[in-house]
Amino acid sequence: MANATLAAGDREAWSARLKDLGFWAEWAALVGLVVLVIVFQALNPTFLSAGNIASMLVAAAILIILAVGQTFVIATAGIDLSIASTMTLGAVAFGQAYAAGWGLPLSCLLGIVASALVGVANGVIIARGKITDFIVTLGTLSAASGLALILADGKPVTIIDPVLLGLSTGGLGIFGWSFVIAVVVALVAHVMLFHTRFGTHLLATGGAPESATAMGISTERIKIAVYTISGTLAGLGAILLVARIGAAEPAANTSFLLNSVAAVVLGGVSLFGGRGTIIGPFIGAMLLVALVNGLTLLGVSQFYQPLAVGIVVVLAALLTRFQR
Amino acid sequence: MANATLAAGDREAWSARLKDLGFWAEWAALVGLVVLVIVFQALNPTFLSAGNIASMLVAAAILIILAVGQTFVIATAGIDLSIASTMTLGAVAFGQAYAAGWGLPLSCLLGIVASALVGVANGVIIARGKITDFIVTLGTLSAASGLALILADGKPVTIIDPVLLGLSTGGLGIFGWSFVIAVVVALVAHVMLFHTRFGTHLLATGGAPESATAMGISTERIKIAVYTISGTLAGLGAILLVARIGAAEPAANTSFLLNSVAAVVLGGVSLFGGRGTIIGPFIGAMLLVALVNGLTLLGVSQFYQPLAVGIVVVLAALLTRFQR
Amino acid sequence: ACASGEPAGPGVRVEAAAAGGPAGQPRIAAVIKGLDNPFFQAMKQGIDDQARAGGVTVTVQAANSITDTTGQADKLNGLAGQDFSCYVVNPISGTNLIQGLARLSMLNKTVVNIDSPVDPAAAKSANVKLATYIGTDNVEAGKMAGRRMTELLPSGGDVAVIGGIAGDVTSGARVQGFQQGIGPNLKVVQTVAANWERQMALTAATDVMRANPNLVGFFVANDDMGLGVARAIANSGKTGKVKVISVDGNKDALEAVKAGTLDGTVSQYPYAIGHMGVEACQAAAAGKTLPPNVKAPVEMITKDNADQALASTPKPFGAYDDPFKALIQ
Amino acid sequence: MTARPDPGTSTDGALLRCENVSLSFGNVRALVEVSLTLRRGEITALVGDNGAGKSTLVRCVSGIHRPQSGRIVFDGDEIDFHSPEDAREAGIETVHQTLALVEDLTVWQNLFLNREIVRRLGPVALLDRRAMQSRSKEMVSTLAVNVPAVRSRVRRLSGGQRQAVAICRAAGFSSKLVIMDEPTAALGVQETARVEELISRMREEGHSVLLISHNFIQVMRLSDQVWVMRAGRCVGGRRTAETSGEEIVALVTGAAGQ
Amino acid sequence: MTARPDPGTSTDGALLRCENVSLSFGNVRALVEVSLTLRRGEITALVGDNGAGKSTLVRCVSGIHRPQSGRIVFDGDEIDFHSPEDAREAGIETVHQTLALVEDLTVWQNLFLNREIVRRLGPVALLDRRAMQSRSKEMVSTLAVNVPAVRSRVRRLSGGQRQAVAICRAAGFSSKLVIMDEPTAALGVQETARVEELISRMREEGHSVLLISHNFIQVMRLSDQVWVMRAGRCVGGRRTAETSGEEIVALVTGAAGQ
Ligand SMILES: Nc1ncnc2c1ncn2[C@@H]1O[C@H](COP(=O)(O)OP(=O)(O)OP(=O)(O)O)[C@@H](O)[C@H]1O
Ligand SMILES: Nc1ncnc2c1ncn2[C@@H]1O[C@H](COP(=O)(O)OP(=O)(O)OP(=O)(O)O)[C@@H](O)[C@H]1O
Ligand SMILES: [Mg+2]
Ligand SMILES: [Mg+2]
Repeated sequence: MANATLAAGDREAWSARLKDLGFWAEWAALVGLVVLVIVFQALNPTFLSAGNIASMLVAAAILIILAVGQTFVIATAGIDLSIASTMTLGAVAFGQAYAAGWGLPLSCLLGIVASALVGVANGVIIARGKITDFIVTLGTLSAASGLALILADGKPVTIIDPVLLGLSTGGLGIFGWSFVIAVVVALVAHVMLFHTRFGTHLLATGGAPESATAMGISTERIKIAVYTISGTLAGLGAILLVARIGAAEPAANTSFLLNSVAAVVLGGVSLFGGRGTIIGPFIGAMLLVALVNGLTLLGVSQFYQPLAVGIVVVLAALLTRFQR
Repeated sequence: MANATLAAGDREAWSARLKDLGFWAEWAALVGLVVLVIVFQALNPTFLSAGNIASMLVAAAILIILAVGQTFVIATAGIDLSIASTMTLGAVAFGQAYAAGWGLPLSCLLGIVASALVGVANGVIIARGKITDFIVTLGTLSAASGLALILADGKPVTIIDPVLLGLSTGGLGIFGWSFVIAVVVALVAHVMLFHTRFGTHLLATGGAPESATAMGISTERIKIAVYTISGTLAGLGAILLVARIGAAEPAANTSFLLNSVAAVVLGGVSLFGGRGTIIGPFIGAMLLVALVNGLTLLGVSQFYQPLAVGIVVVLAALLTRFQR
Repeated sequence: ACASGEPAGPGVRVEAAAAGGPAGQPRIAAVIKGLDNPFFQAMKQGIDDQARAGGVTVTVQAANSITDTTGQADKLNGLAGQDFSCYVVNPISGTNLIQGLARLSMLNKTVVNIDSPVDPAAAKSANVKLATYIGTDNVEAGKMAGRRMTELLPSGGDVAVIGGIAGDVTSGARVQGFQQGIGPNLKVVQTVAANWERQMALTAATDVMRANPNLVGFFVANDDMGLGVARAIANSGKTGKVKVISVDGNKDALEAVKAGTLDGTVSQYPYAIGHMGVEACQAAAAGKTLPPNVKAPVEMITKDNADQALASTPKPFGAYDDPFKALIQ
Repeated sequence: MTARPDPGTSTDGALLRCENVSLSFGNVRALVEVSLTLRRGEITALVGDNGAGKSTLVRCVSGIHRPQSGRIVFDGDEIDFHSPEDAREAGIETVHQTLALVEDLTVWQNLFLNREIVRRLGPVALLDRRAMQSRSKEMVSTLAVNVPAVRSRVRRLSGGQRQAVAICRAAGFSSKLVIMDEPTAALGVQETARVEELISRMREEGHSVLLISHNFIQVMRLSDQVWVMRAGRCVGGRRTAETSGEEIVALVTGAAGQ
Repeated sequence: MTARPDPGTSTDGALLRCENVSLSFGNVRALVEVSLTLRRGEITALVGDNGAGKSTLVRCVSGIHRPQSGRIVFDGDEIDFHSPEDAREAGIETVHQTLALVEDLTVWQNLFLNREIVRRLGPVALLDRRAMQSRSKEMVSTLAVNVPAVRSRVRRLSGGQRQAVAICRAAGFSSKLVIMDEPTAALGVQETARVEELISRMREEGHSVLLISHNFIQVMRLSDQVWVMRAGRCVGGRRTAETSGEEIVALVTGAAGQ
């Protein structure tokens, strides 16, 4: 009885939700993604072929991992502008270690540690120095790419390793290993954000830092932690990047920076902090990748692609208008 | 008598101010600039030569103008990520019109109007659509560069015009014309921000949008206005850019985006809106330009420059730590 | 030495021992495009090596990136105020350095233009005097790649082009040349911009192959992206079926050509360009008249000559014409 | 301040009349067919539990929300404010419960927000900072005990000082109706006494006041008429002279009917 | 709740003792050599004008500010809290004037902020959402009249509802001292009555309470001891039983000496 009533209540709640524009807004990225998929599939049937899906998923993996890191930072009302250069530095550190014969596991570790250290530096300067996130990470953006250039002496290192090659080409059915890793990262991040004390404290820090402090939460520690997480994930991204292109390069990777933030915001996470999901940015990243993939498949001219990307981003964001 | 007391009071107030760390923090960019100038001059005496000062001022002009536009936007708690691409679009529009024989004045006008229209679009979508500034201007960043590519068919237009050449090379003593224009823009912006109703309403909109609304201020109109101003200034920047490099190119100019924001933040303007100065971002822009110029003069290797820029930016920001 | 193409500036005789420096010992400043790319690093190496060999001092500055037009202008202006007698410049666009160059010409400094040419019309109107131009023709490099592609694919088919940043001049010239160079059997079905990034090129090439299953070849505007495209081809199991030719001749690319993952690269020799740039300064300082237009060597590297190329990299393996060598002897 | 408004402009003495005003936020029915009237030159009190809908009603009258149904008649005309600007133009000043101050602006900038005094210099209108500052000093000193400097930012003021600034702002401009949403909630005894004095003085000068308060002693002391809200409905109105604190409490808690 | 604390742990009955505590913000001397004591198991009131420094003193005791000079002795030990965390560990819960709620979190998340109930799964500790939600429902229903849903975000609550949540949080965890900075300022009559009941009940259960209020009737009704602050100084203390409202008002306004 009681159960039946509950279920009926649930059903009602759902149908009310579906009528509520706010509900659609929370899922703007998903709605956008579905619309895109339908449009592209109608225009070019290879879009939803297994092969194309597989390559989209692999292409999305690095962006998803960076977007997850960025989500943690943005949920505390910060922003990590250095995320792409940190990845570059991690890749170069990894490449140099590998070239120096450290072996794969140690080199991977070094790459992740190097990136994590940049994250720690960001966090410590922001939290202890009480400087705006924007300017600190802008500084480390520059510093990390400088370090990467110095370490690599400006030259790419080609890395041919069967394990890495397997990582970038093998997988479970259409799910490449790197996508599988990204999914695992997202799952862990989701649990951290919504099912641990750390996650609650993080959202409190982002939403109302003074209230959080008054309740005894160390907002400094939280800040340091989120930047460390972001740096570490950039390091993981670095390894996937090296695996993907088979080389460690001191290139700027600027597109990853703006795309990681775009994925987070498209995913419905407020830049003012205090709110956030992991699934949103996940789908946001997929949306951005699917968009470029679809436009390329359709043979849209290179000059028209930026215009199309811009319009789709604004349209998807229009959906979030009805949020809250 | 009364006057004397007042003067004494003033003097006391000043000496108290000088002892107050907060005072130095407000002027972090200036302190940073002075320190940089002393260091560079000590290491290389050509740094303060008339010729070098002149070329620094000219180099700073475009950045100053963009930073002023960015300041208006940031003071309303927004951000204009499209400012550099809007400039590109303005430059291309200008170039196409000039190449089509419209003559200099009309072409200039077209360039400014094209940029201003992007600003209006930003403002309208943000204000009426109630979408986050970040994502809208990210979208127009992409859309404006796409439009620029399409308009220009991906090719630069070389523009050789004696007036433009004079603009970029002539001037009043060591103050090149473009720097003079930047100073005028900054002065007008200062008066607008602090001595008009518009300026007060703008700061109120940035600081507490709900309070501003309750007091009958149309925050929508303010938002549209600041983005239009930012776009128009990007158009002015476009003309100076074309004058400087002698061509209208559909290139991305990404460094201008991050530098414009960095100048504003170094100038002590809070990214959370509601507070701001014009002189701060002005000096912030000069700081960034002097930094790169000095490093070049000292012959610091290309690889070490990003590292040095990053470190100086963070150090200068450390000073703002003591603000408020 | 100099046959084809309009020189950017007339071969002016520069007064020996221009401002500063003892006669015959120029102080050289070089402004090049960007050091995050091996191409320009090789150029810098050429400059440094020749400077060391000739016992002259040289300061090398580069733009932040290959698109940083105003930043490069600022750097040249920073150096222009100083006591150098000879400036070697590699402008990002045809006109972005005009202002600084006009100032240098006013001061009667020697200006050596390398790699990318200064726009002749702009130079004329701003009274810029260039001592000489040393460089490779990117259109020509594209043509060589096009001809090679036609050789590799005698039966023709669809090919795609992966360019640098949309609207980039160098990329545009190489692509234009490629289109002129290919025979009537080959058809360019798609052109994609990959921002000079290997990762983006990989993704783009994967997508393009999906959209055009019958694709038989890629022309890629530089080696770094070329290696990404080669990777994409390997990933989709089409090695050998889809040909890739890129431009630059970096060490990694040469090795890839040797290994067969890359089907060819048009090697431009930035090392030689930088090297000759310094020689030109030395010659000018010695009061010699410089040839107005010097063509740097370009070679099509295939599996056959990859070993040779690798052995001598970053220098060209074949003999090439260096008119300055005689002048400073 | 302004001249005493002529009470004869409309047939009855009503300055403001709400008729069946309703407003919901999603599932929350904040206002349910609320009807009440305010007479000219009187102090009208509005009481009710937390969450009863008092502030929401105020926000409808002052142009922040628009009612989903029902009509509001002010000074004889049916009003349909699209923004708080319209309400201020029509002569309604409000002290919101949230105070509606801008923390980063100074006291004087807040006092003159959207009412700035300007000097015209040809086509441009520049702020007359001096005039506004000296007027602000006068305004604040009538009300506050620990007078805050008019040039300090509101961020630096204590809770009570802020409330004083917000009240000054509403009282300082000639208007037909001043709405005060819990104006003395955070105030000390002395400040409360001064605010009450100010409210009485405003009535004497012919302004009408709508006062929201949880302090029934204050309500009984100051008001001419009391309206009671409960759970979004207006459950009754009494002339203050004809009722007692107990009756009002009974209405608020639902122990008595209309 | 907790067992009645043993009143004999320190020689006198003092639970909290401030000795010459001073604190300035720039030129503003918010606290000037404030000395006062709080006895165990009593309700102590702190009154004073707006800007007198009451909230600042509270923030010193609850670890948000550190006094620039003077010392604070709590439960027999001199304390030097570096953070609010330390104060909560030591057994001091505070209802701040600003409420210290996180608007974007739900009611139950706010109630258990930094006191979360977790289930251990090997090395990881996961939140026990159900337990927290059901406990929250109990806590809130004791206090609020229009009970807010514990799963709704605080952003949606009315001013009074928020205050109720903040009070629940402070009362809900066993502590030696509960500080309440104007807990009933925004509350309705019924809610105020419930909070006063709660405060009395806490005293009965052996908790000590520091109550800041501008409502002198409330102060006289509830407290055992009153301390008065004026312009940053503590100008006097009285046993409530031995004083009158008039004397307190005289102390607050400065009409009487210590
Ligand atoms: N913007 C909003 N969105 C959703 N619900 C709202 C909003 N504003 C108010 N409410 C709800 O409407 C109801 C009435 O709120 P209101 O603020 O009008 O109460 P009130 O009578 O002023 O209470 P208080 O005395 O506590 O200030 C409350 O249940 C509140 O939660
Ligand atoms: N962070 C701060 N920076 C500067 N001044 C402050 C700060 N906090 C408080 N003050 C000043 O210290 C003084 C005491 O403030 P406090 O908030 O303690 O007063 P209060 O007694 O709690 O007043 P109220 O009854 O209005 O809440 C006031 O003059 C206030 O302006
Ligand atoms: Mg209310
Ligand atoms: Mg207080």
